[in-house]
Amino acid sequence: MNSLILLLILMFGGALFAFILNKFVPALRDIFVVLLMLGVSYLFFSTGISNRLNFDVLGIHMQWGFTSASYLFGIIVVVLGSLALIYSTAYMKGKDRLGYFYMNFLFSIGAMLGILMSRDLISLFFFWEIMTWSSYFIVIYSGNDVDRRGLKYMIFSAIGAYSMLMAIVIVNSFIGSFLLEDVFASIFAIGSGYQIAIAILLMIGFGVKSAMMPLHVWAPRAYSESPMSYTAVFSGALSKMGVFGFALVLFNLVSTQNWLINEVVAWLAAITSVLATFYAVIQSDAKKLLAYSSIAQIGYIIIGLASNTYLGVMAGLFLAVLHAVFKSTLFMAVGAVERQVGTTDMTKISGLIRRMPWTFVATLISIIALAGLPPLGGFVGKWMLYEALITSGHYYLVIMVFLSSTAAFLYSYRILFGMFLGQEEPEFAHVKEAPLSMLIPMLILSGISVLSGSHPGFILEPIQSAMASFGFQSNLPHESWWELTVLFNTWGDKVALVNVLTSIVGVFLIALAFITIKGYKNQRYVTTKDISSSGEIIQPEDNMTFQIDFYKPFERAIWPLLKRKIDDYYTDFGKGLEALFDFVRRFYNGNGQFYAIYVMAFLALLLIAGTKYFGF
Amino acid sequence: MNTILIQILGALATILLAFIVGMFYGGAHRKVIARIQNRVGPPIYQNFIDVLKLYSKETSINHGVMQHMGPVFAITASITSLMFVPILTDGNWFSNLNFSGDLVFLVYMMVFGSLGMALGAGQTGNPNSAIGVTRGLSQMVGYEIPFVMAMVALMTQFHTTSITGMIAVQQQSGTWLMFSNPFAFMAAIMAMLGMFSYAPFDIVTAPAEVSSGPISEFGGKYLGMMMTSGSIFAFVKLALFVDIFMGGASNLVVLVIKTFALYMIPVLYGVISPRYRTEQAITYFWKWPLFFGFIAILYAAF
Amino acid sequence: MVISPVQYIAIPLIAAFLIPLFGKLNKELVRIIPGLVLLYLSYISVVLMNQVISQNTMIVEIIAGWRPPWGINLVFSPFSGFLASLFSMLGFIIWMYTYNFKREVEDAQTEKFYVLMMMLITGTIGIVLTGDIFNMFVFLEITAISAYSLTAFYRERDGAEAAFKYLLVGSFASFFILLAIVLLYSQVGTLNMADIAQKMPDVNPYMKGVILMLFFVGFGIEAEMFPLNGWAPDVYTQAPGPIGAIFAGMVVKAGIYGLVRVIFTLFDVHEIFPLLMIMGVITMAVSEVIALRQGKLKRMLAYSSIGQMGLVLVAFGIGTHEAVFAAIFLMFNHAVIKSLLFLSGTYLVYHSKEKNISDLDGIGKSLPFTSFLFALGSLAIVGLPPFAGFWSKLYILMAAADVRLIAVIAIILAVSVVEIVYYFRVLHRIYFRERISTIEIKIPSFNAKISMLILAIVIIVIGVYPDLISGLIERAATDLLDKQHYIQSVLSVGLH
Amino acid sequence: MMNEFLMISFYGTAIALILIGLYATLAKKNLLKIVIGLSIADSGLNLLFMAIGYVKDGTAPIFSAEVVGKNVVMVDPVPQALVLTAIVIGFAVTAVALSLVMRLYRHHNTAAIDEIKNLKW
Repeated sequence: MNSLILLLILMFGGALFAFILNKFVPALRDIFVVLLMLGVSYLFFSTGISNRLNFDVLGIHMQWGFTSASYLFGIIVVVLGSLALIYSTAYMKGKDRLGYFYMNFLFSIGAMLGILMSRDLISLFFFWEIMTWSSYFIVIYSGNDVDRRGLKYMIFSAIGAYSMLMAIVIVNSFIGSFLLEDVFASIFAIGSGYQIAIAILLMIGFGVKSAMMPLHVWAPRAYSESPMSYTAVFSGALSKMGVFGFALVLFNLVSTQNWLINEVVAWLAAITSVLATFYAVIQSDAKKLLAYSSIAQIGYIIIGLASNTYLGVMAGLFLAVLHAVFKSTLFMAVGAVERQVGTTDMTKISGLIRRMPWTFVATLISIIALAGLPPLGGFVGKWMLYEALITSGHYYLVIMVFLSSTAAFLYSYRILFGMFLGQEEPEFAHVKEAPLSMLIPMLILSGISVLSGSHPGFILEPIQSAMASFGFQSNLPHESWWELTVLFNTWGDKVALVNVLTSIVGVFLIALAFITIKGYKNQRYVTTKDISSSGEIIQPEDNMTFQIDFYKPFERAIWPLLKRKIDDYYTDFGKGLEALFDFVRRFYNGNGQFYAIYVMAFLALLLIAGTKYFGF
Repeated sequence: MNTILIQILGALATILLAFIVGMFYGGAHRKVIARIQNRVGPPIYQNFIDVLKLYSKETSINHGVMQHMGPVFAITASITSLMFVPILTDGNWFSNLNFSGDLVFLVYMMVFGSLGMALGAGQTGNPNSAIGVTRGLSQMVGYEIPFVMAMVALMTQFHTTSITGMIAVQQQSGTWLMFSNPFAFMAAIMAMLGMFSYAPFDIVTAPAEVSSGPISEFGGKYLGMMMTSGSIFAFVKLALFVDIFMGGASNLVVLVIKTFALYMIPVLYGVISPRYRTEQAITYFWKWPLFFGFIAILYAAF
Repeated sequence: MVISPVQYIAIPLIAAFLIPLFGKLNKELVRIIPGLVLLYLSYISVVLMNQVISQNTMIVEIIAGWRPPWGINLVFSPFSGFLASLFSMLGFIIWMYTYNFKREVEDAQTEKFYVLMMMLITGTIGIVLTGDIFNMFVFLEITAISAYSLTAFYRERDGAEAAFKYLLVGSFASFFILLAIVLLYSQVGTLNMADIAQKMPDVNPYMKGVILMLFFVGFGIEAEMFPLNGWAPDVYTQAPGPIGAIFAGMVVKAGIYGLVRVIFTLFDVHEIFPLLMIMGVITMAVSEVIALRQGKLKRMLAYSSIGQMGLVLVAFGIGTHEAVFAAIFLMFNHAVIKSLLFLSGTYLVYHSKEKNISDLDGIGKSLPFTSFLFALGSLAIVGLPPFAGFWSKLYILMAAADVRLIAVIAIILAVSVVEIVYYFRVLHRIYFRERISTIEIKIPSFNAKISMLILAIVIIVIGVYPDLISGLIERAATDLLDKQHYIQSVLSVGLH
Repeated sequence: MMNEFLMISFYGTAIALILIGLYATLAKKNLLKIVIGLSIADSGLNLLFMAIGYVKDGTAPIFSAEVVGKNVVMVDPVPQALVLTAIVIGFAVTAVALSLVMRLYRHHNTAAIDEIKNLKW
């Protein structure tokens, strides 16, 4: 059997089987899902990109198979999926409806693989919708406020998906084929108006999943209220499907005459990233903070893709991979805190660093990667992005990105401080480190973040071949991307990562040694209650934690921007619609005679109009 | 082997230079303020004495590993940034890693230190530290933007993102960049006021209300290291500005003159200014400096 | 016994009248006989469909020895046969569901229920199979009368009110259709549909228009076209659950069959297609929008059903082969899915007086199986893959795109979003609310579970492998569009 | 002349009956009157059908010894057969309608159609 089919059968069949297994032998469920996912990962890696499967459904020709671009995203999906499932086994322990959870979890991973292996628009859409509803079922898993939150996700997903579908059928009506290669080959032959419409409609679809403004309003709550083990995949991999779609559209369906589309997309993404960052800064719940941060980060990715320069696209894809790595680590870490402490509200928790040191380490590394500080991978991506934008003349865009990433330092610090630093309150004295099966995935992912900073080549290598499949030929003087340690822009300016790393690590170690060697042994730990306090004596029960209104001054400065949320407009629009619908309802007023009169009136209308319009 | 040794020696010399110059400038700062306020003020070498004293102290308590590492982060950042900033325009002695990084990298490297220090400050659990940190970071968002705009303007104007490239441009044309793109210079200088966190932007440390901000829980060697880092950092910023806007320095004397002149801008501006609240500071940066930055980019691009 | 289409009519009709007699013998026989009959009908459906498809013909059955155009004849063409097969199989599944339905309270009325149900099924099958326009009217009336009575089946509900509205509007439908037949007869002098179709070009165009409009309104009422569908939501709400499924799955489909048969075969007037499509769009938009604001489950399902019928009309109105294919596919899907929703929904609000959606809060825990199937049906009806509804919606959109009806596509998709909203709202209540209502819960009997499960499996299988059924639908679409073939096949019967 | 008058009166009566019936159905509030209206309209339709089938000077369409082989004009037999069916159907519908009216009256204690509006929207 073709390994592509086997992959999907394993995934979907396994999902159903996990559901059934949970009913009868719950004990085996965890082992089963992890083994299944590992098996699927193995199968995925053993499936090359040359494998193609052709078949017809309902007279529609379809084709499955990975390209090097989708393979890149596939790697994200299976790696994150496996790690998140391992993490899940501990995180979800003791919760109910686990069969439901794992079934939808596996469904959505399977659907993502399906999307990536689709070489035609119909199967793409088919799997896209499966992904939508399976992820939706997990979003509403917790059951809080489903009506607003879940529906919002579903409505926006549906709007997105249906605009995609609209584009798909329009494309087909012109080209007569759903195959991506046919579409790419002949898209520019059709009218330019339709061309733009198709691109925009498709991008609405992908924009919803990648939470681009103004279609992002579902995302914060959806990310933050799903179980964290899923959010890791949701934000890490699922939102990347939108990015993947953007890549398909921007590189293949937008002709160079329509460069304005690229600009608009880039600017929307930039505004998204700035606003989302601002919102992230003023959050006090770690999950929501990360949710907004995800939206912002995907903004960067899309800016990179939309810049349509070699370096920019590479930056976008690199950030996509890296975002998957560090953001899922962060969600996992927050999940670990949630599980061990019971809340992620940063106004309530503080000072967990000594209780959950490994979680802290993973968080710290991921935050450094997120903030884009050297020497971790985030810097590599950011650098490439900036340089690409500057060298290609997107002067103001680069300012937006800078603004967003500078403001990102604020929430980066907030999340570290909010959960791990600050006053160690006695109520958290009993908190223990998360179990090993949660730590290991986090630490593995952190390891990737670290490695990507000094040797980004191992990520850039597959990205480079992915870009080749998008039609970007390398113009940079590198023979083997594996060995890449110096970043170049098109003006020839560079950053030597090895020098950066040597310098930072060297200085750090020397300084650390300098401060540690003499006297550290004699130092003793004092609690955080024993601090300089202008003479006041602080008692252990005094709560000295500074957590509420953390960035109030900043919030005041940016308040004019945040005053009116886009969400409110949607709510008003929805209310207006409902009122309209209620008005329409009045038509059925309950009186049978009226219905009869409608019939007569309609007939009379038809007879009068019929002679005029239907040519009798 | 020999080259590496020379490199390391060169690096050490650079650090020493930066440290000494930075420390003296700190002393000068105090002296100037005192003079203007009609006081005698501490001697100009007072900071050396302080640092020496602090290093010789034995630290006996800490609040955890992050506090221990905070100063290390800070000094790592300042020294690494120093390594990437050209000190002199010619001669290999102070070149270090000048050609290995560019402006964007440097902007990020400069943030690294404050974030690392903020982590250390965070673990102390002192609310004053945390308050100081949040103010500092918020203010940073304010001044980074005009600064970056100025940088982007220059980069687009001269098609290079590296500092050495910009020095080369100035040497070729003979015009300082502050004249080539005056708007960028205006924006950058106003941003620099914020970077130094002197009055009116000194709410971060705000000695009167929050003890002394982020470093309130640090003492002994920790504080010493912080001060060292701060001095080096001050020098890095000045050297960077000199390199970019004032054509760099061909020898140490020129360097000192130029940096000192530049340094006096925030110092003198601070002396005559009251203090801004954080949001006022941010809005300050987002008014005229932002406008200048905007114009600068337009000027550069067209 | 030789298998012939006439058994579709004869056997259930005879069974309907014999049921009371059997009831005298044994109470259980009353329940079993309909099942046996429907099973047999399903069997002959398989045989006849096989014959029709494999021999690429249509079976024309002459009744009482008068060959067309003089006598009444039954036409088992790919399209009508497909629908007849669908009705008998769906009927069997619904019978399975009703086998133990309300056994404890309704035993006395069981006979009436089954008699009426058999007549209803006979009527619907008759409508699609007959080749005679007046005969179609008669079957329509059989359907209607049994439907009126079944609507008012429960005395304690507002069934009589709904039934009266249905009767009032339904009488208009039969009045117009009969009037149309009368006028048609006055023009062509024949009642055989093939013959009428053949002679249609000779008819005075003004008269033709009037007759067509009368048919349009008459069958439009049965097909639940806006604004003629005032009766429909009430009827769905008040009829017993399985009858609601029959209404949604068969009666409306028969009405639509009548409409399209008249439009496509009898008249073949292409000017009417835009009207059909516009009315379909309006019907769909209005009723889906109203469904969003419903507080009662069955009423919501009813409006949703009307909306889907609007979509079918849109597809027929586009009129291309692809569109007709999509429309028939959607009819099939809707019959299966909406039946599942009505059947499972009935158990969800079994003891609830008001049938409010809010009574469903947290019922997912108490009735996991039924709720699951309802959820599955909801996903399928809104057209999410991998369920059956997806493909038909896709094909409709493709067909609309091919004739560049971009606005129609947009409306269909916008309405689909509305559909998603109200179905998912119900799902939220089922699964994510705490149960607070004290209404007793009715566990479905085993046979009901089996019947719903069959429907669910069909939905999934068709969704994953639509080619299983697309061949039949393809032929049905060809049949509907190929007017000449129909005329020839019918009129040539018995010539030699 | 006579025949034309007959035809006109046939058609006229039929149409008048239909219009009266429709008026009653659409305008009267009483359920019973509505049902009566339906019935009248139905009768009108039947009459119309008969009129259409009428052939001038036609005899009853019965093949008897008198007509076989002769050139006798007969009225169209089909409408008569159909009208018979239609009458039966109309009767059945009226019966159902009346029983429903009874049920409604018992249930609501009124026969005014605009007061029976439990099911709406």
